[in-house]
Amino acid sequence: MSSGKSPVPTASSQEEARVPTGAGAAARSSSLARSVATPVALTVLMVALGFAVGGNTLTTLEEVLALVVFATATNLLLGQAGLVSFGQAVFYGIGAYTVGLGWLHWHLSFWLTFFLAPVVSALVAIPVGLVALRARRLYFALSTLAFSELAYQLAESRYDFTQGANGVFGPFVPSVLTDPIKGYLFLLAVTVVSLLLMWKVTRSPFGLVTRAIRENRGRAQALGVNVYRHQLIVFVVSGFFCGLAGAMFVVYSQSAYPELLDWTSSGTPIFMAVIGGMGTFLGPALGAFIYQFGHDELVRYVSDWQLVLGGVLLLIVMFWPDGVLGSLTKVKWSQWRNSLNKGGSDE
Amino acid sequence: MSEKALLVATGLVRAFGGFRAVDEVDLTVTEGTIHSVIGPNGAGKTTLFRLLTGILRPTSGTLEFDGAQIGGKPPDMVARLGLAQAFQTTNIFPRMSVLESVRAALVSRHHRTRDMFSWFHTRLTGEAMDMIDRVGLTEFADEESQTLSHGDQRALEVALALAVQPRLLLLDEPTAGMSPFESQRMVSLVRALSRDMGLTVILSEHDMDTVFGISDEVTVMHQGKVIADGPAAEVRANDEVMSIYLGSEA
Amino acid sequence: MSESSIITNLIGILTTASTLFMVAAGLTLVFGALRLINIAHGSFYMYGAYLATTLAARLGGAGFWVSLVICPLVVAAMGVLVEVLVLRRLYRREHLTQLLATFALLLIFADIALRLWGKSVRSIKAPSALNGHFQFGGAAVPVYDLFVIGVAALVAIGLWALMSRSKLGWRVRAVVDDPEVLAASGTNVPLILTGVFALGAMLAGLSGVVIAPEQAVQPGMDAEIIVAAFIVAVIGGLGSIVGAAIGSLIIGVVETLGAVWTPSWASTFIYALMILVLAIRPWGLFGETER
Amino acid sequence: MMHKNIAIAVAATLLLGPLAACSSSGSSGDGNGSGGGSGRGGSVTIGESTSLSGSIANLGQTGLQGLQLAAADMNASGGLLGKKIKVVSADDNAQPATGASEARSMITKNHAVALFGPVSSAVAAAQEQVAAQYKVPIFFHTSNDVGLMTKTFTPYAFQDVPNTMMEPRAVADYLAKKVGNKQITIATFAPDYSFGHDTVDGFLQALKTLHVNYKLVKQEFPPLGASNISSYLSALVSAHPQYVFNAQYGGDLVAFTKQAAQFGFFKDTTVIAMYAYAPLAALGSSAPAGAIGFDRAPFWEIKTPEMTKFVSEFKAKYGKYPTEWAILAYSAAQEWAYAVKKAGSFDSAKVIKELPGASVPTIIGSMTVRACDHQSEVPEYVGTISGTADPKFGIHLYNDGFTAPFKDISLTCSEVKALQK
Repeated sequence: MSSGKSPVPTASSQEEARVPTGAGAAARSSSLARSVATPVALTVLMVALGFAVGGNTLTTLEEVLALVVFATATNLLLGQAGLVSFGQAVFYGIGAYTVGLGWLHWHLSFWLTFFLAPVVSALVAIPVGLVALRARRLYFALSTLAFSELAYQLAESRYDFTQGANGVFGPFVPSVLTDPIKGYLFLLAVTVVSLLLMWKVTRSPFGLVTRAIRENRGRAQALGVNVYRHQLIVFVVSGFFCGLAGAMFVVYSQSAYPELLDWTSSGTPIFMAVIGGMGTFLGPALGAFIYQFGHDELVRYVSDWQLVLGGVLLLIVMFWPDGVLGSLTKVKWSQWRNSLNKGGSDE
Repeated sequence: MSEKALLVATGLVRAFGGFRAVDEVDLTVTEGTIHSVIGPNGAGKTTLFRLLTGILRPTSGTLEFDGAQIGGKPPDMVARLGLAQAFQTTNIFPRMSVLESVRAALVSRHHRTRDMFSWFHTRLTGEAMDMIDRVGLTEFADEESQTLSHGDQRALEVALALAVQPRLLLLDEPTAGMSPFESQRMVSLVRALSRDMGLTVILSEHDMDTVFGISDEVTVMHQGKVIADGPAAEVRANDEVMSIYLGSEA
Repeated sequence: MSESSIITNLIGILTTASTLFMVAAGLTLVFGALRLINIAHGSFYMYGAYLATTLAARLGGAGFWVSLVICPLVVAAMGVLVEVLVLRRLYRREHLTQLLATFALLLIFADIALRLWGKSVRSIKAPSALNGHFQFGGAAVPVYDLFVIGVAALVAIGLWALMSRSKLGWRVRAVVDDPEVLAASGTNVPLILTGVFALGAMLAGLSGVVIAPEQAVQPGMDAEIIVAAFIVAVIGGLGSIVGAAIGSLIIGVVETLGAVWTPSWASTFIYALMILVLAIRPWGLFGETER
Repeated sequence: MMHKNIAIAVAATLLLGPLAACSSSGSSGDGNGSGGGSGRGGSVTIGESTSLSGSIANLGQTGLQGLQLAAADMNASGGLLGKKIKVVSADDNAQPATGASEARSMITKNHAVALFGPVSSAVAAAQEQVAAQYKVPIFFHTSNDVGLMTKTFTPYAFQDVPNTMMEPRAVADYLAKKVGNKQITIATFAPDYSFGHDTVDGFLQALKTLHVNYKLVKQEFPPLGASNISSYLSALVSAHPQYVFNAQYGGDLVAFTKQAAQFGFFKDTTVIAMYAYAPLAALGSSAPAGAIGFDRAPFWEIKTPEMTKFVSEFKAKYGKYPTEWAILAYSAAQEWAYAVKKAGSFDSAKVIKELPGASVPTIIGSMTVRACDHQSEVPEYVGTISGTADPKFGIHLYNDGFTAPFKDISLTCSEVKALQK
């Protein structure tokens, strides 16, 4: 969960400091301790937070954790691969439905379906990616949007299988997890493991090449990279974690329903990434917190919530494109460079 | 110098609608040589290069690289066979550092692009810095590529091409838009690459001094066709070429 | 199928296609010149319809005809504001930024509409000249459907003439292909962009007015139409007016025949169709490959 | 150092978000709304999270108005057990997760002692679980899925609206009386989601039960909220049915009616649909005379003095006549208030004990709460739309209105028990 992009004023990792999506800081022994410290500190903080807040906030935090994984997984495409997908809700919804329908039709155990969910989503991501990735940019975005709407319509109209718009509700979450604090700690553990895995994926040879494709698709291809296959793998990995996020959502909601698959649901993690900063690893996670708590308060106290949400979103995309975490790191970086320059002139 | 033909094009045609940008081109590039393709704008050099690297598919004709058919194969496969290109228009990874860019190219060469769970790329620093040293960008290794000067970006292009360990390197107008000083540096770089690494180089170029200064062989294209072909000295001595084309250019 | 049901379904196909075309044409026109997808296009459509209900309530019988002229102009003015205040700053940004910005505008316009017109269903009456139906081949043919089809045909012809037969059309295409040449020829490029965007908005507003007598004017119609318009524009190929026309006809045929033969699957067909088209031609039927 | 800065920023946000959310709830976080009202400055809170945006906003909005008017009326007559009633509301955006989270925070933060239902059945199902979890009663006055009181029944849930079984059954009764033994051709037209399919299935099932001699010639399921139904409509028109059972409502039904009228469809075909106050008002003089309408609570058919008073009050306050959603929300509030008075307390456990079997006086008449499923024994209203506008209300109302009594149209308690598992 360390953000490898964060500028660190040490000679050994200058490279990471200078490049927004630099890689490999943690590999160097000098920064190893720090890269362990950040996730540990954040995890401890989140555990403490779980015990500090009351019942209702704890439940909201459960939903936020699912969204943290959802937004981070979506940002694998958005921030890392430069692919705008309006179809990630397909995998989020399928994750949730795997748990719900597994219980409804086949009485599968929750634990089985919980870990099956990401696998099912990843399997679905293969054909979806094969088709959608043939298209580029806007067409890719709109093609994934069509998949989202198709999945939504199917879930709503195939009501014999899915129970239609009413969704799947039932006592399929084990009672140990319906206890707020235990459920929260379980989801926190899943979140930490998922984020570490995704972080590793972004800081790997694979992640490096993914960014190279984002930066210049044709050049990457000329270097011998099979771009289509590479993007398909990113798409499937993202689908896997979106599916896991969907299964996590079930622990919170104890239900699965068609709106989870809708393209507007696909938009939610994109908002979160934009708010938090899609050029950073932890930005989308931070965005999930801000968006969900902000949204919750907004709809409760403001009747014109769409107006406020739209206004805030508009201001962010127009004037604050780096998002919260993105701007934060940028500001600090320039300050540091200034101080470095001064230091240099003294010598 | 061996006499083995590394790249052989026979009757290569690329048509756009009715227009034949490359028209029945035959080209043989001998291993270890520096081979220039020259011609005025619109002669079909860039299209020819795009055919060689697989970005375009030939309309007809065959293309053989080291005995393997490569006509119509996608660019990534062509690259994997050992044919790399540095592009005419600056074609780099703008928001990645020089070191990172070269590492990414090395990851591709080592067939580790699908490796998600190792730190392999960080172990490539030494190898990457060798490439960067070779093209003279050592002091900029940590700079974001888009902040480099034009000449340095072209040098980075070459470093990227070198990183995939090619046997044949295509350089499309490597000195275009460069200051005389930068051009001079590029020329020595190309020469050094050929000499030290035994690399075969195909380059297209406008500047005649550059061409005849470093080339072993020269092919002259005009309106999609090859009008002259042979050792540099011979082509230079060819009155027809000099008068109808080179003369007008100079 | 009997003769009368063939006629009835043919009218169904053409009416569906006409409604979709009028909205999708504006969307695709804007994309052609500005290279951006305007999600708030659905808001312009909704405002056209809402404004018509307001005017009709004030003016009674003639209200519809007045609305047909006035409302698209008001909506076009909205379009100018949006282009000048928001979009103009975003042309150089990524597609995602533009999508999110116009989505934000959709949300904002939706709430303003709730404020202005409330949440209940509104409707206006078709003018008496367009009311009713006549018998043809044993089938009842609604006059209003013919009116909708006629307006769409006029829009199609007008756009075609504008884009391929006028200097303006050349300029609009040059905005994308060769902006330097255009600027050098003394054309005011920002003005062209504003004009095209306003024209797109006007078309959306016009479709809103045209559908208002046959449909319920209510919250949510903005988001509903935009997804349908996307599908049409993408199938046809973004930026292509011909593509939008063909795309909307295809949707009309698929939806109508789906409704006749397999009603329980009809609503999923159009999405499956869009995916199929993009799988075969990733840039749509008449679109250009993206560079 | 940089890492630290970011970690601190992240940490601060992580902490501030939830803690800020927490602190707004004050010191008490007992999570059990039942005690919330008793000791606090003379007021209690009730909550309604419902759809206030999108195409079903009108249903949510007028329902909420009914509830707010009920609270205002109670407050005007001295409140409930001496306490003023405060209504909190929120837009669920028809999203179950949003609706559930709003319900939860209404209970834990606003200390709502009772919840009133949303529009969407899926949101209702989600809120039903939340209400049971926090042991707070919830009254459904708009969503009418029969599953809420059977499959997912909880003792804290009450349904004050004819459910998805009752409505089509009532219409089938009316139709059976009208057509006798004649053979008829029927088509169905319903929004493509569970409610539409369930209602159509329920209607056809009821026709079979009543031995109506019918032939099904067409079934269409256009998408919910579709602005363009020409395709589906032309498929329907070309099937030439004598009767069409239409399960659309609100704006969708208005659009259907206007487009079908252009075909002259209403001349030869009798359309049966939820022609309640809102669509009739929107249609105005375009209302289809001779079509059969059904309505959960048409104010003009309910001739009690309480209703008359309510209607004029509602008109005075909101400038419009009340929809069935408003009327049933008002009566649901009356049901809750009755139980509170009987129990002499806002305590959930006591309140929910008072209701099963009780007969509650409401604006729609005396309403008995059935013990086995907490379904209020409400009737469904059916009628043929008049050819002339009512002089008083200015819209086309029902001729030969028919009130289908609860016992004729509902599931029996033993059927319910079987479904409740």
